[in-house]
Amino acid sequence: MRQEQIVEAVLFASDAPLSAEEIARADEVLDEDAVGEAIRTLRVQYQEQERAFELVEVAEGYQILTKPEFAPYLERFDTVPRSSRLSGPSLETLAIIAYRQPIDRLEIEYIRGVGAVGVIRTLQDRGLIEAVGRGEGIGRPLLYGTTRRFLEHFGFASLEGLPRPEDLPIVLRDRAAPIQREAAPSIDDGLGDDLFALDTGGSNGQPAGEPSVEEDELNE
Amino acid sequence: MRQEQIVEAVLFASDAPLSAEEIARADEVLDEDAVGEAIRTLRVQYQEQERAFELVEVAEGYQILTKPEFAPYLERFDTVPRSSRLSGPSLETLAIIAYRQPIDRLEIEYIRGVGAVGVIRTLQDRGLIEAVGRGEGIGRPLLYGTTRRFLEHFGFASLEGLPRPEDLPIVLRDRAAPIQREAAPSIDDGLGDDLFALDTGGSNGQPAGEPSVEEDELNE
Amino acid sequence: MSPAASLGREDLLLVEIDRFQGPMDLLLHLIRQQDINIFDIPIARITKQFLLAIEGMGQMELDSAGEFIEMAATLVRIKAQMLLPQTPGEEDEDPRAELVRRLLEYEQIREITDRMERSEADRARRFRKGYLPVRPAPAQEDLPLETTWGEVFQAALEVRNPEPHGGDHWVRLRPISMEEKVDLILDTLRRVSRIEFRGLLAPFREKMHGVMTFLAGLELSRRRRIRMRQTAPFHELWVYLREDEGEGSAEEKTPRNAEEETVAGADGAHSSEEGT
Repeated sequence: MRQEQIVEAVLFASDAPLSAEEIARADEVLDEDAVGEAIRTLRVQYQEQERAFELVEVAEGYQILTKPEFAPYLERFDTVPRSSRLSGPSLETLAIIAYRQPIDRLEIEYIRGVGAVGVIRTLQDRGLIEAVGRGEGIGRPLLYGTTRRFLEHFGFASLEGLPRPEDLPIVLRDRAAPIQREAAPSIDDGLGDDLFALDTGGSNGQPAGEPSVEEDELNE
Repeated sequence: MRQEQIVEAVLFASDAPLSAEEIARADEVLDEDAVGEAIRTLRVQYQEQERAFELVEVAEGYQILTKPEFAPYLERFDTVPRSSRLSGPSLETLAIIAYRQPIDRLEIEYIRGVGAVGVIRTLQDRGLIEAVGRGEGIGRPLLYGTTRRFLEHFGFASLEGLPRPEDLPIVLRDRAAPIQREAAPSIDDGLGDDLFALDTGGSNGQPAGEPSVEEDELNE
Repeated sequence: MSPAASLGREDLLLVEIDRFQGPMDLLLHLIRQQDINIFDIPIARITKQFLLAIEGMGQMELDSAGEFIEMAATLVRIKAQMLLPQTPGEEDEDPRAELVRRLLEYEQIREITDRMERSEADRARRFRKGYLPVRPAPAQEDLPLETTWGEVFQAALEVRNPEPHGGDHWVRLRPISMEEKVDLILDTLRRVSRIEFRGLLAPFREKMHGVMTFLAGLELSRRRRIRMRQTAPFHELWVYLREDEGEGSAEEKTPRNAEEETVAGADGAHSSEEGT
C-alpha cells in the first residue's frame, strides 16, 4: 500500500480538514514530512487526471473539495450538504472578533454600537468562535477568539489568510489628511488603536499612528 | 466540462447513494445512459490510477467509497474503539434471540424495553444471528434466529443444548408463551424507528430488511 | 426611503431605519452620503439628522431602539460640549475625537465584513466529501469474537420478565431532564457540524432518553436553534445547527436588518452565559 493511498483514504473519508499531524496518525510509517510529500503527489495527480475535486489547504489542514465550477450542478441535490451563510450581524461580529481576538463582549458591543449577547451565542453554537480566556476588569469577562471551524467556513488557510487591512479602501480616512493624535479618553484604551495595525496573529497589536482630530478643528 | 466530471462531483459531494436517474438531474445533457457511461469511465480510471477509493454500486445506487483494505487506517480516527467483545445490550439481545427464536424485533424491544435496531445489526454483522423468516402481523416483520456460527462459537451441538435452568427468567425459559403486547400509542412522524435505535455499533449497514416504522411502542 | 426626509435641503436623507444594523451603521451612512469630512463633522447637523431618522422608530424592538437613543444622547452631549468655551491652556481633546475614532474603526470593520462575505461565498461554491460511513474492513465475522457463552448466559439470567400490564416498570426512575438533552445536542453540534439523531441516543439504554432527546430536539427546533433533515422517509434523521437566517440567498443578504439581534436577544434570555 503506497503512502499517498493511505493519505488519500484518510482525507477522503474525513468530512473536515485534517492537519498533516492528524493524518500521520493513520499509520506508524507516516510522519508529517511523508504526509506533506503524499499531499503534493496527490495534488498533482488530481490536476493531471482532471478530477472534479482538488486537494486544498484550509483551516490549517488539508481537505478534498470539489472545484468551484461544479457548484451549479451540486446545488440541485438535496443530498449535498450546504454550508449556510451567516447573517449580516453575525458576519460583522465575526469580523471584529477575527481581527481583535481575544476580545470581550463589551468591546464588541462598543464597536458595533449594538448588543452582542445573541450573536455571540449564535456564533458559539455554530462553533465559529469560542471563549479563549478571561480578561481583566470587573467580572473578569470572557474573551472570545475564532476557531478552526471559522477558518473552514471561510476557506482561509490560517488567520494569516484573512484580508489584509492595508488593502482595504478606507473611504472616510481618505477624506482628510492624517493628523497627529492627542491623548485619547480612557474609555477606548486598548480598544481601537490596534485596529489600524490589524494584527492577524490575533494578539492585541501595537497602536500604530492613528489619525485623530486636532484642537483647532472646532469650527462647527 | 466533461460529463464524468459532473458525475464525479455529484457522487463525491452527496451524503447518500444516488441512482443513475438521480445523478442525471445534475445537468440537462445527462441521461441515464450517459451517467452509466460516465460511471464506467470513472470506475476504470480509479482502478488504473490506483485510487484509495472506488465507485461501488449499492442497493440504492452509486457511491464513491474508500476501499475496504484502508479500513484499518481509518478506524484509528474513530472515536469509538472497536471491540471484539459484545456490549451489554448485544449480549442481552443475543440471549433473548437465542432462547426465543424465531423472534421479531418488536418482541425483542418489548422484552428489553429499549430499541434494538442497532444491536440487531451488530449481531448480524458479527454473523451470530440472521433473519430466518417473516412473522405474521403488520408488515410481516422479519424474524431472527441464531446462526451456525453462533453454535460453533459457543460450542453447542444444537439449540437443544442451550441450558434452561429454573432460574432463567420465565420469558426466556418458556419458549411457547406468546408475549402479550398492549396497544401502544404511536408517534407517527416518520422518525420513530431510528429514534429508538440505540447502539449504533459503528456499522452503517444496508437497511438489511430492516422493518420500518409501523407501530412503534412508546410506553411512556 | 422616507418621503418625509425629502423636505429640508440639509435634511435630505435617504434613511430607512431598519436597514441599518445599528447606530454606528446609520451614522456612517449619514456621513458617507453627505461627503462629510470625517475630521470635521458638523455635529449639530448630524445630530439633527440622526434624531430625525430615529423618530419613526416607535415600532422597533425596544432593545435596538435603546441603542439608537444612546447614540443620539452621545451626539447631543458632544454638541453641548462643543458649545462650551474652551479653557485656555488646557489640552482638551476635541469632543468629537472619540466618535471619529469609532467611525473609522467601524468603517474598517464594515469593509472587512464585506471581504469576509465574499470569501464565504467563494467557499460555499466548494463542496466537501459527503458524509458516508467508512466502509468496514472485509468480513467482521473473521474477527475473533472473544465473547464466551458464560457472558451470554449471564445476560440471559438478567433479562427481566416484562409484565403484561402497564409499561411503567420499564422506566428506571432516574429523572432525565429535557434541558440535559438540549445541552447534549448543542454541545455535540458545537463539535461536529451535524449528527445523526440516533447517534445522540447511542450511549443511552433507556427509552426515556430517547423520548427526552426527541423532545429536546423538538424544543430546539421550536427555538429555531437546530434544523432536522431527512433525505428520505425512514432514513437517518440529521440534526444541524440552525443559522439565524437560513441559507443566505442573494435577496436575503441585501437588506441588512436588525432582525438577528432581536431573535438572538430573545435566545440570550435562556442563556446561562455571563451576564453584565
